Amino acid sequence: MSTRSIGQEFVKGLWDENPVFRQLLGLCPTLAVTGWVINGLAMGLATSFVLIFSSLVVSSIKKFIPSQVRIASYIVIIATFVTIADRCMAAFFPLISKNLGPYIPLIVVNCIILGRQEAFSSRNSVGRSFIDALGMSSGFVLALLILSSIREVLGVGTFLGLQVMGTWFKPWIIMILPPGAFLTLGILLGIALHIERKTKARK
Amino acid sequence: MKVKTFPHGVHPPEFKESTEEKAIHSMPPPDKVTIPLLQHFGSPAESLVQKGDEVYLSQKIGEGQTLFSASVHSSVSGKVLSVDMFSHPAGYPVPAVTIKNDGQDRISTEREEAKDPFSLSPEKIRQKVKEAGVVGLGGAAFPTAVKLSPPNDKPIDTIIINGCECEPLLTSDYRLMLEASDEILKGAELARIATGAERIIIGIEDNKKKAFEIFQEKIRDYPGEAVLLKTKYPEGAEKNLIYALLRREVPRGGLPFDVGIVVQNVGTAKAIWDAVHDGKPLYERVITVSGQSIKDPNNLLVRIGTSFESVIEFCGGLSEDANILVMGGPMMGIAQWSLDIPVIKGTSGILAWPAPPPRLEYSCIHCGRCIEHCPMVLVPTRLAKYVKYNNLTEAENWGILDCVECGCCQYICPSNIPLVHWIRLGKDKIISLKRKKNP
Amino acid sequence: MTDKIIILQSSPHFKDKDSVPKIMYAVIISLAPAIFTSLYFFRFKALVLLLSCVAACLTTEALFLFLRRKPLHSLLDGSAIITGLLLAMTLPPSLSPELAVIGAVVAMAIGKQVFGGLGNNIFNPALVGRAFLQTAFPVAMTTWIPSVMTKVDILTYATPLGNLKFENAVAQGTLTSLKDLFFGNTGGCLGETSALALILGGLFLLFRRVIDWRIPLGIFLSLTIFTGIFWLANPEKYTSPLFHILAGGFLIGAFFMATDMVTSPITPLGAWVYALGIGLIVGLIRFFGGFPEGVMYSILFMNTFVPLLNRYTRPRILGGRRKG
Amino acid sequence: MDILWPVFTMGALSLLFSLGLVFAYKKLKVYEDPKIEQISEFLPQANCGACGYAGCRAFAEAVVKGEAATSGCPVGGEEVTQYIADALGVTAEKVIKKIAWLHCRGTHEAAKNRGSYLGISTCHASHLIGGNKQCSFGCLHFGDCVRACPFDALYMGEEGLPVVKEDKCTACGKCVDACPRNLFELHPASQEIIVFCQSQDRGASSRKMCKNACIACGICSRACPEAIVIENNLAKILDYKKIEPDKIPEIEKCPTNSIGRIHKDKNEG
Amino acid sequence: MELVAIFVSAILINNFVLYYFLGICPFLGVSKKISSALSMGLAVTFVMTITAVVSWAINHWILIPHKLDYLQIVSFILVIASLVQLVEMFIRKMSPPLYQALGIYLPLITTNCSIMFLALLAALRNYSLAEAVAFGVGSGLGFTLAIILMAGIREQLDLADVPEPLKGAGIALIVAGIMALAFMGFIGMIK
Repeated sequence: MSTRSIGQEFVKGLWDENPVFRQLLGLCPTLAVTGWVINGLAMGLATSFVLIFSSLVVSSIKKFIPSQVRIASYIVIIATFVTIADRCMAAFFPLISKNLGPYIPLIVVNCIILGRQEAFSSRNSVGRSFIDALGMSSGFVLALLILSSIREVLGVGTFLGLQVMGTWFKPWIIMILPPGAFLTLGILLGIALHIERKTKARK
Repeated sequence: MKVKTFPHGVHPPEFKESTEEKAIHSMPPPDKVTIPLLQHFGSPAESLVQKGDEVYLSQKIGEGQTLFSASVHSSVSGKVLSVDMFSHPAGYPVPAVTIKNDGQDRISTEREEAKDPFSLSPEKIRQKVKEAGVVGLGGAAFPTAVKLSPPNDKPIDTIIINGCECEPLLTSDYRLMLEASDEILKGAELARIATGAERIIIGIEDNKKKAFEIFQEKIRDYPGEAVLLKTKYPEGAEKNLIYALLRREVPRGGLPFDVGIVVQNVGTAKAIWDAVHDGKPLYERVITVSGQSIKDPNNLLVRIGTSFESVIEFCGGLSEDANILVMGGPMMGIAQWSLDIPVIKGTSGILAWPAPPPRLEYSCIHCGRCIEHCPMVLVPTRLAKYVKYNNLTEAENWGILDCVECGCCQYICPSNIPLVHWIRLGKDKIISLKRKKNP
Repeated sequence: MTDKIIILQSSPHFKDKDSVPKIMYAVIISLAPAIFTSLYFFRFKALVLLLSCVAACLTTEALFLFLRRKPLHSLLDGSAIITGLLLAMTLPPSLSPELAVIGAVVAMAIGKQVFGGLGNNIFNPALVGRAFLQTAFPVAMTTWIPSVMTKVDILTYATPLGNLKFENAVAQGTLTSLKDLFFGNTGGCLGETSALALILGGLFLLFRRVIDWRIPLGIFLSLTIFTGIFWLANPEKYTSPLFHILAGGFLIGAFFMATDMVTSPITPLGAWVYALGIGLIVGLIRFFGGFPEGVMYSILFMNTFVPLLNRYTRPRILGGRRKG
Repeated sequence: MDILWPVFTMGALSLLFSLGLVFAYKKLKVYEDPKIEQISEFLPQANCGACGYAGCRAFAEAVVKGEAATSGCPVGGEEVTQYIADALGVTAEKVIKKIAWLHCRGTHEAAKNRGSYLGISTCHASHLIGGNKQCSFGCLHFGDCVRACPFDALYMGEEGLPVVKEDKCTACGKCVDACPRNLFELHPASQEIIVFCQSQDRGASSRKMCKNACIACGICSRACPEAIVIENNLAKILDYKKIEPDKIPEIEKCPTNSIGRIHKDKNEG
Repeated sequence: MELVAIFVSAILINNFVLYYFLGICPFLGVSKKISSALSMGLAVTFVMTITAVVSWAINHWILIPHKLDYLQIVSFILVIASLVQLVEMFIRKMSPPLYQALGIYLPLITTNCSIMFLALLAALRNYSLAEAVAFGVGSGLGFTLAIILMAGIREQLDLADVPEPLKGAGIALIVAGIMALAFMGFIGMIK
């Protein structure tokens, strides 16, 4: 059982246990959809939706699931919510849904979600799981936002479609292509680790 | 004339001019000798004398206990001053016997001469060699009696006499070949009889043409031949020499026995003859004293146990600029820090020169030159890196234990990485780990 | 003796004279002919690009060395200058210097320093910079101008290979002449136009034994065989191997980029595999790929194989399998 | 009808695959003692190897099999020993808290150098070519032990010698293995007096090389003849327990400070 | 020809790791040693091939005839999860050292998005059975190629002075970025 306070339970997802920067989870969508801020945001929200709801369900029925088939059961639960999210996106935001393509169904295999069910929701109360899922989601959305902002601003000179760089700026097209994604995330991870080590050393 | 050689290797400047024309000079025995009881590859000999004992020249003062051990003999006659720990050229203290020379050179009565040594049985030859404490005089000081006793399942067909002397600066073997060619050949013949081999091959580098011509002439009386080899370092390394002469490869981790060969240095061959014919134990050897900082470079016959200080003194002393003192050759010799070190059986030379200022070390740029020049065909840069980053398992997989520390890689490395030092470190770590696992 | 400074070191006590800076400066000297021809053909534009790339490389290297508290002497080993020169020589002359500086910073930072500096990088730094620029600014990187010797008054111009690929030059008969390719009177990157200058530099490096002869030879062989087969099969559609060797960045790649010691295999067999692979992929990209030129990509691609090649082509140790 | 099809499909699929899994589970099961997992989780997870096994998990396996003693983990101390003993249902063996101490006082100032050492900056590398210090037995000052310590219990002091932080030392023995000259030894935490020298050179020559070397004068052994002897030109504590507390001042009269109380330095400053 | 195009394109051009960013977790996690990278790659290839067949069968024989394509996600993930578990049990029984080496990453094949993506993409592009298999094997080999290259590079980087904060995932991602750049040379080779 976790011994943290509710507040800590939420905050840890933002930095200490940030799924992307600290735990290296969910990197596939992080890299794939962050060429544009709007896509990153949509992906983050969709993932949050699935994470929060499946955490709620898993933590409330955890007693009824036999341990041998727990992973399979979690996946079925997650898959159900992903299907809902996928259908909703297609219905209400057809353009974004088209942009994200098969990456929305892939939320089902996002390690963050399954990881949280296995590591947290299956061992904690409904309320705690909800807060934890909320924190993790925020952390994930935050990471996606940072990455997609960098890539969109450098790659096309816009932010959420608005021109932010002057006309002198020649966009670095590489940033919205696969290599740019890898390089940016690699450097960001390095910076994150550097900050972490600095703060630790100060303690 | 076609010369034989092996692949890879380097060719450092030779600097042999200063001593190659100087005949071997006998150095008078010093006032005091310090004879370490460990002068060979293996475990130390057990002391047979005590403080205050009177000893004769060539009297046995240390008895080899195990198979890989050799007896030690007094190189002067006189009184034992102490039996104590003393600095060894390898840098650590070992038990040693210090004897005050009475100047008489009274010879021990134990010495027995053999009238007709060639008719002796192999067993007898080996026993006499062991009794005389003969070890390999090339530098590694492997007990010769062991080398002359091949296991029964490994028939020996060839004795190789190593007259390469590929180390720069050294000329002691060359002079010995010129001045004692008969003894060398007779010693080789004894070794041939002892091992049951069919022939003798003498390998000589082509910068020693004079010696080659002598041997080509004289070897006609024996079953064998003299072969000219390319002047290249390390032509005299056992495994490379065998490959160069016979194109046989000693298996990794194996010995020349495995391919039916025994290799003896020219000095060792002479020592075998002396031991069997005269019953003379190994108490003196020829060394080269040379280098820029030695005032009067020379080839000397020196008693074992003479301190470096007296040897250098005899050669006119050390000039002011000397700051590196090496026992052995410049490629594989051991740097010394003090002159208070005795000459031992493995000392082939005493060299001193002003070392150039240290050069900057760069990181490895993967130029591959160390691989191109490694005579064992290893990948020295990788080995050094594995040791540096503490991955000993991989280092072993890449063959670190096959390294002979010849120094070619470090000689050629443009980045000045102490490759040999790293590899030695790795080998030592691996061996001590192994020893710990199965003591 | 004991009162003097005594050197304690492990054997060997002799040392060959060659050193890393000497090797690096030999490479710089070998680049001189190509630098002069580029200055001759592109004048001021070439000068600005060369200077800005070298300056940016040196600054980036210095910054990293400072931040990582490493000795600054490695700044002067010449490797950063080489990266700057090589990068500049693979840029189109019309490129604006700011973009070249971005490329140089990327080359040094991401291509070299993040791996730990000289000797540790996996990819050729200059090519990383070049590939970054190519992908980031595809339009600027494929806009060519004629050399000052060409008396054509147009703003854009096709490289010989671009001409070959997109204009169907073989059928049209508008292929650049081999003579122009040889002396360098064509459009193209700064340093790749004159085959003569590059061959001179390459021969110097071979003579000085700085580069492994297997690599240029292997690349030549494999490209010649590959393009030769197609040429013999259908000379109407494909050009001769000689054209492919002289055109584009092939020579600079084969002599100066692929042979970079740090990023090429250390074993002889590995070098052969690596070189043959590069030649083959160059041919594949030139014939079937979307780009007119593929030297840069093929070298980078084969760079990724180098660690594996180093591992699996290590030479057989004297004595063969270990006993026991 | 519409709703039945999906339910049926998914049901059938699930059934099929669960049957497959159940079958595989039965056929391909690998048994493992749950105690291994339980013990392994409680171990310090430093994977230091002080127990002699390849990491904490390997130790746990060995303990469960009965190959290793319950007190085999020197790092974990009594707590872990108790836990393992409880888990296995046996009585715990007693562990004595030990601390590693350096047996050398060859500081920068006291021990002379042989020359200028050009080589790899580790003790082991230096030792291979005889060492950079004149004394062939003493500390080489490159700090192999500090790098080897997994618990940050060692640091290089200003005098050039490694210093042990007693509260952090777990007696894992890493420094003992790392020192090429075997200068570290584990002593019970209660032991107050040790010999700070390992030089077997004769007194006269060792004195020349290092001011703080034991010169085998015998003052200490005369104070406590049954506990301290001189062997190989070196004082040696045979049995610490036999040293009577009132003899300590006499032992501390050592002219080179090469035997004495461990905590003397600490108390003074 | 079509099959070859699908196959080659899946290996080199639209490489799952370097182009679609799929399977990044195992790509970073299991690429520290060449031997385990190879087994991981082969395990993924194996699972991918089977998945391609089974998901094609489910899609074409069950889901499409009954217009249940909205059940794709759930049914595919079910298939994959069970398959992976079978493979895991199999390896554990057959080769414990291999099981130790792959450690926790074997279960992660389940959540390896590349396999799910493969099933979905094959369904989306309406591949025939043969095409689906070619796509599955090609993608698996593409993943294997990428992870082995990465493992080779990382083994060499173990002997390099990489800045401390970049060690591990950071430098691996940067290498992946440059690899992606290098693989871009093949663009346009197959339309």
